[in-house]
Amino acid sequence: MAIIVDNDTRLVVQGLTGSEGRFHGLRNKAYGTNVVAGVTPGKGGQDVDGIPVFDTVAKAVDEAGANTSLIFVPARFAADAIYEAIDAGIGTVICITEHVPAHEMLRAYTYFRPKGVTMIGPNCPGVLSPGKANVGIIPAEIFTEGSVGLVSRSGTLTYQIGHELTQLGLGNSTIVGIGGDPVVGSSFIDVLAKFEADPQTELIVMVGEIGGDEEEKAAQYIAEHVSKPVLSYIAGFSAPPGKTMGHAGAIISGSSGTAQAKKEALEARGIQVGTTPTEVAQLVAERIKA
Amino acid sequence: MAIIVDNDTRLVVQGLTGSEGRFHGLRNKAYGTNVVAGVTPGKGGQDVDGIPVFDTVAKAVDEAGANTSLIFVPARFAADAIYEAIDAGIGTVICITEHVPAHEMLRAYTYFRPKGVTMIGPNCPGVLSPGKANVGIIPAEIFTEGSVGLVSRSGTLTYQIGHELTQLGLGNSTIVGIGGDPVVGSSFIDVLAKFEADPQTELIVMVGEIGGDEEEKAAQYIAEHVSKPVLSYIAGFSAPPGKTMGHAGAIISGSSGTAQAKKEALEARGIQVGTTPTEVAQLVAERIKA
Amino acid sequence: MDLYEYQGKELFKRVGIPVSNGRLAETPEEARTAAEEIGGAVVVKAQVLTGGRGKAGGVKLADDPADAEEKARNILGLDINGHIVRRLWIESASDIAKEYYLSIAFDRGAKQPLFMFTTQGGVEIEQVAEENPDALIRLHTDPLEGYQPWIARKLIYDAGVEDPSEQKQIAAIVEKLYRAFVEFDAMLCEINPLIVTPDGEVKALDSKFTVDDSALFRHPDVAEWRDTSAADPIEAFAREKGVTYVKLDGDVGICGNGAGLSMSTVDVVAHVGGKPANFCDLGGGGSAEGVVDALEVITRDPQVKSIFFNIFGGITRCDEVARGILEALERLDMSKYPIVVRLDGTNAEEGRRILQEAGKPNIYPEATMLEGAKRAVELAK
Amino acid sequence: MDLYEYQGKELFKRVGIPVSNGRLAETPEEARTAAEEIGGAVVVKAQVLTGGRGKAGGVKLADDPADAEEKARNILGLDINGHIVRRLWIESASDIAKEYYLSIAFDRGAKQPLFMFTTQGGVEIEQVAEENPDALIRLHTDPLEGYQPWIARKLIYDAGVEDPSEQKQIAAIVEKLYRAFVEFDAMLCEINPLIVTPDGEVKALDSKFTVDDSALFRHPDVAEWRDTSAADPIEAFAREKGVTYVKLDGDVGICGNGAGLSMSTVDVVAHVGGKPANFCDLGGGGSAEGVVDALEVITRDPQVKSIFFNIFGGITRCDEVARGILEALERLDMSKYPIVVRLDGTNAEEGRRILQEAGKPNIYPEATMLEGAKRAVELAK
Repeated sequence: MAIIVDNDTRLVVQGLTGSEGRFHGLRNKAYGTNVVAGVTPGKGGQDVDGIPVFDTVAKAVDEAGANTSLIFVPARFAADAIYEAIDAGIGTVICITEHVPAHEMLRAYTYFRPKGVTMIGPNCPGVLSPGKANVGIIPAEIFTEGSVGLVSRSGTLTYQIGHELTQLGLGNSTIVGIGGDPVVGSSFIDVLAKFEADPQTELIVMVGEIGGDEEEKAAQYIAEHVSKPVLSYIAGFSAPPGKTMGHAGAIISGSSGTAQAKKEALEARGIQVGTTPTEVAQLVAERIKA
Repeated sequence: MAIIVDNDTRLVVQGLTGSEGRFHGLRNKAYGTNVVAGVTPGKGGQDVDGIPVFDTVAKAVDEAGANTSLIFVPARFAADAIYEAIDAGIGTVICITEHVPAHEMLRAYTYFRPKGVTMIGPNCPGVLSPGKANVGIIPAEIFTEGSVGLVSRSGTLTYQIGHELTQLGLGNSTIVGIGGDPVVGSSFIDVLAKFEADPQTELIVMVGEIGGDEEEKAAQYIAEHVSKPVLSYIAGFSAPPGKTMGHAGAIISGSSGTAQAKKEALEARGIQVGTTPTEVAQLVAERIKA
Repeated sequence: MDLYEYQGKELFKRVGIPVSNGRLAETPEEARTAAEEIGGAVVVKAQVLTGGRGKAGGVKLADDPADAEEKARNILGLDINGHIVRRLWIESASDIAKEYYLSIAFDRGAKQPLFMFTTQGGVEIEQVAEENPDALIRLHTDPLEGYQPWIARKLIYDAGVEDPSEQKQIAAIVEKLYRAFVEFDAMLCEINPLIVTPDGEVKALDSKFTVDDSALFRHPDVAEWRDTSAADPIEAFAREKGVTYVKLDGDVGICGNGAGLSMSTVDVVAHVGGKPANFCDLGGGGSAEGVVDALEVITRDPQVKSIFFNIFGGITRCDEVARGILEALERLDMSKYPIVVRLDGTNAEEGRRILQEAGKPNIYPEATMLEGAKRAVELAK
Repeated sequence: MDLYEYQGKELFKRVGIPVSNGRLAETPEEARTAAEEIGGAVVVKAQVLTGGRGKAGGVKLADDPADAEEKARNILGLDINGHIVRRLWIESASDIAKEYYLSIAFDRGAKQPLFMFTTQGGVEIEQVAEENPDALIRLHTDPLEGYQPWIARKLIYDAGVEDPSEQKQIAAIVEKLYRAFVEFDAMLCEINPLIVTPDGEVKALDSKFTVDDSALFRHPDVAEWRDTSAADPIEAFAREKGVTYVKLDGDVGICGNGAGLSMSTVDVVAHVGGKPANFCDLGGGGSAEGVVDALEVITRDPQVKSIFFNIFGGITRCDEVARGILEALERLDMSKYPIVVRLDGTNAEEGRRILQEAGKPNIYPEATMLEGAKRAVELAK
């Protein structure tokens, strides 16, 4: 099983002929992901190491049977790429591109949301289901197959925690980096719901950070809808109020959105919050073995 | 039962203090419709013959419990009124206003359609469920309560057919004038689905006219999804190609959209098409008695 | 409201779609002056709201101003499918390497804008659709998503345009045409042909542009472009009077209230063997004054021999219609027309009483639509 | 990017929101000239990207140009919440009858624009939200529906604005503010106070405007308004170098890759009893050059005593980071800083080998994030 990407994934990479698209597209393929097509307008008919390139996503769907898209196009073309993928019938869209204008994402989000499309990102590391498929830039070698679902707003912090889990002999069902932008396609709640429904996932780790109120909303959702154990880690306890710490999403407004407030909201719902990435991994190990 | 409007209807009239809104709003009330509120910006706090007037639809929902809206505002404010009603949580919107710009309706339609709202019109006579509620400008005295569902793109033609039915002692479950504009909130198919699900309705009469392909699509829908008998009438057999016959919807483009093409599409699916309103009524009477 | 080629091109220019330099002319002399101002070879094009003007001799190349004057003289006054040529568009002649087709239509059926594009332009698009359907790229888009660059890319790549410069120019034109479609509330924006010159320049050589009548209040300048002279004189008069009227070819004048009932009345008259002279809709209101106006319009048609009033009162009150008919009998010369009147619905009894009391010999009351139609057909014989 | 009041008002003017006539001044003399040009009484307003300037003495009324000069002299150089006043906005003084509040925020939580309006303006909106929540009208709207007139009506009627002229003016301002919000890719547009003068004129007396950094490429003129002098000098330098850097108050310099891991590193350093000197994110790339830049930025802070590199290679390659550190040791004077380095992920072994072979005495490799943090804290003592 696993979620979002798996053995049924038939991937088209939008921007496959660009340097990043090519590098990660081929890495994803080397991992075993079924990369069926690339799209670069004007380069239809070419191929990248045997992966056929088309001018439009529609052609990649019609002729290569793509059902999942990985977007590597520059920020100012990202919204267009998302619309193109969705209107071509792609059901799962994963957008790595950072610095996508927030208003464009807001309109795109409002557009695709009622259509039941799964969108991850933008400004995210992608999705990895160890042993099945890797779609994005997550270094797959850190992770092993297993039963821990991992969802995070951050890239490298996810690797850190994954690494700590691997050190303790724990594997993952799927690792989902939802991205740190003001508007992302999937929230913690969206991903939690998928993990809850996934038989492979036995325990969920949610890695949050300061800014917004997604972790607080997730806490309530977990209490009401998630039967599997959930553990959490929050980054940004030492962040000064009003400062942006890299992610546009991490602006604190007033008292709400602080790491402390998020921790309290989670703990109030019985969700344990580790103090360091190392501690989170230890907590997971204890819970799994219990 | 009946469809769209009934004893559960709690009506707010947008534009109640205007001359048309007042005239028909009070007529609807006199018929027995539960008219709970009017809305006219700047006239909140006033009343029209005891019907309280509010500044916003949201207030009419909050304070008077309105669940259905009847729109009589001028064409250039109609789209705004539709959005206001839907965003205030109104589930059924009936818009009488004619000459609403087509592009505005197109955007509004695309907006509200995924929300599951029932919208009738614009440029329509409204909806009448005899003995229960009358919302719009249909002269209720022509009709009696009964088992024939009537759906039509035209106003007075509906009265004509209703009158013919009444002459033959046949009553109606609901009479729905869907309107003749290029974009209307509900198509024949939407209304047919409601009649099919309505226990009071035993037979359906569909009154179409030249232009568009709604009748053709309805024919197919009926063949696949409607178990109740359907009879039809189409206006415009004598219309010359390329001429507008009053309704903006009635422009023939090429051979498609002619009355003859619609008749053939319906008959091919086994749906009888009466040659005159009188004949349609007679066919209904025969079918009901059979 | 359908726009002339030159009006559509004016809107194209406003959004930045390339068109040829041109001038309007209504006389051969104006055509000569226009050709002088433009310089070089020009095309003299009949401005008519119908297709097929090329085959009808409505489009001619002229080498110089004198030639333009002569060609204009030949074209002005031509009858093209019933449309008399009164205006000419004189524009710089273009060399044509390729002819493409591009349009955006308001697709009522799909309730979405419909883009159509093909490299097989220059002929009627229906012909392409029939003979070479795979060459016609059709694309519905979401009005809330709005224009996105992938739309142009899909049209261009699916149609097989391969030249990068053409691709770029066409993509820009697709975006601008969509802007024109939305900004001017268009029901149709068509460029046929969209040409590529031997130099590789892409431009709109013709335009077909229909603006939503209901949105004209937002485009007062476009609304003023309406050419009442182009319409049938009776239809023009009807528009002036605010009466919805379409001329047909028969002898039974028809007046109903509401488009559906009026259409149905025309059908029933034909069904019982008559020849309808017109479609005429009193509309929702139906005041006495509106009835007088309608009768004035209907009786302008010399073919009319009898008149059938088929009224089902809803908002329209039958007593008001009856008064209007009597008023018309006094104000207009109606004595030669037998008038069959069928009244039902709101205040029908009062209306019938009014007519009966007036005792006019040429008024024939009938109880039903069918009987009224039969009587009117009879009286037209 | 946060805009100064005068910049936000420039955008207000562009969409037609009424503001007072004003001039920018950076010296007392310029303030006098501005007051002369404006005429009459003026207000001298400190331009700082922080709240509470009124209480801090940053806003003063001046009766005449001489007075304006004096007030400017008093205000320039003031420290308001750590922001030094370097610019003044001199504008025509307004008589105030009422103070309202209006804003549109990009609500990330709801993923919708959020309109807020109250007649209790002129104070911090948080205060209204707390003390008089019913007076604060909040309205989320759908970005695809866009602006519709009912939005303004709901705000106005729910807030209890009763004067028809005020209603009309405010409705127009709400529509224009939404246009500004969308056109300029705003994360926040706030007017506080939105005043009504004794003559009944409604206008924006202040502005708070934040533009999405990711959309600045679409607004090159706005992007140029960025005032690098306002930032902390080290942060300004970091921006110049393209390094994501936030100054904190401690002595352990921190450098991670990726915002989440960097933040977590700051937390862990604090958790083990240290005081982080900064947040510094190498970002996704992490070239050797980027590492040198980051170290140059970090060492500009005189409080820094030790540095902790915490790298988990994904796209970032650890060997590249190691090379960058060695490069920095050569190019910068780094001898006084102990540098703790923890490398994991892509090419980590190679990175560790490079550092080991270099044999630099002030480089301390550590195997884990936690151990690295502890060591860095120790070394800062």
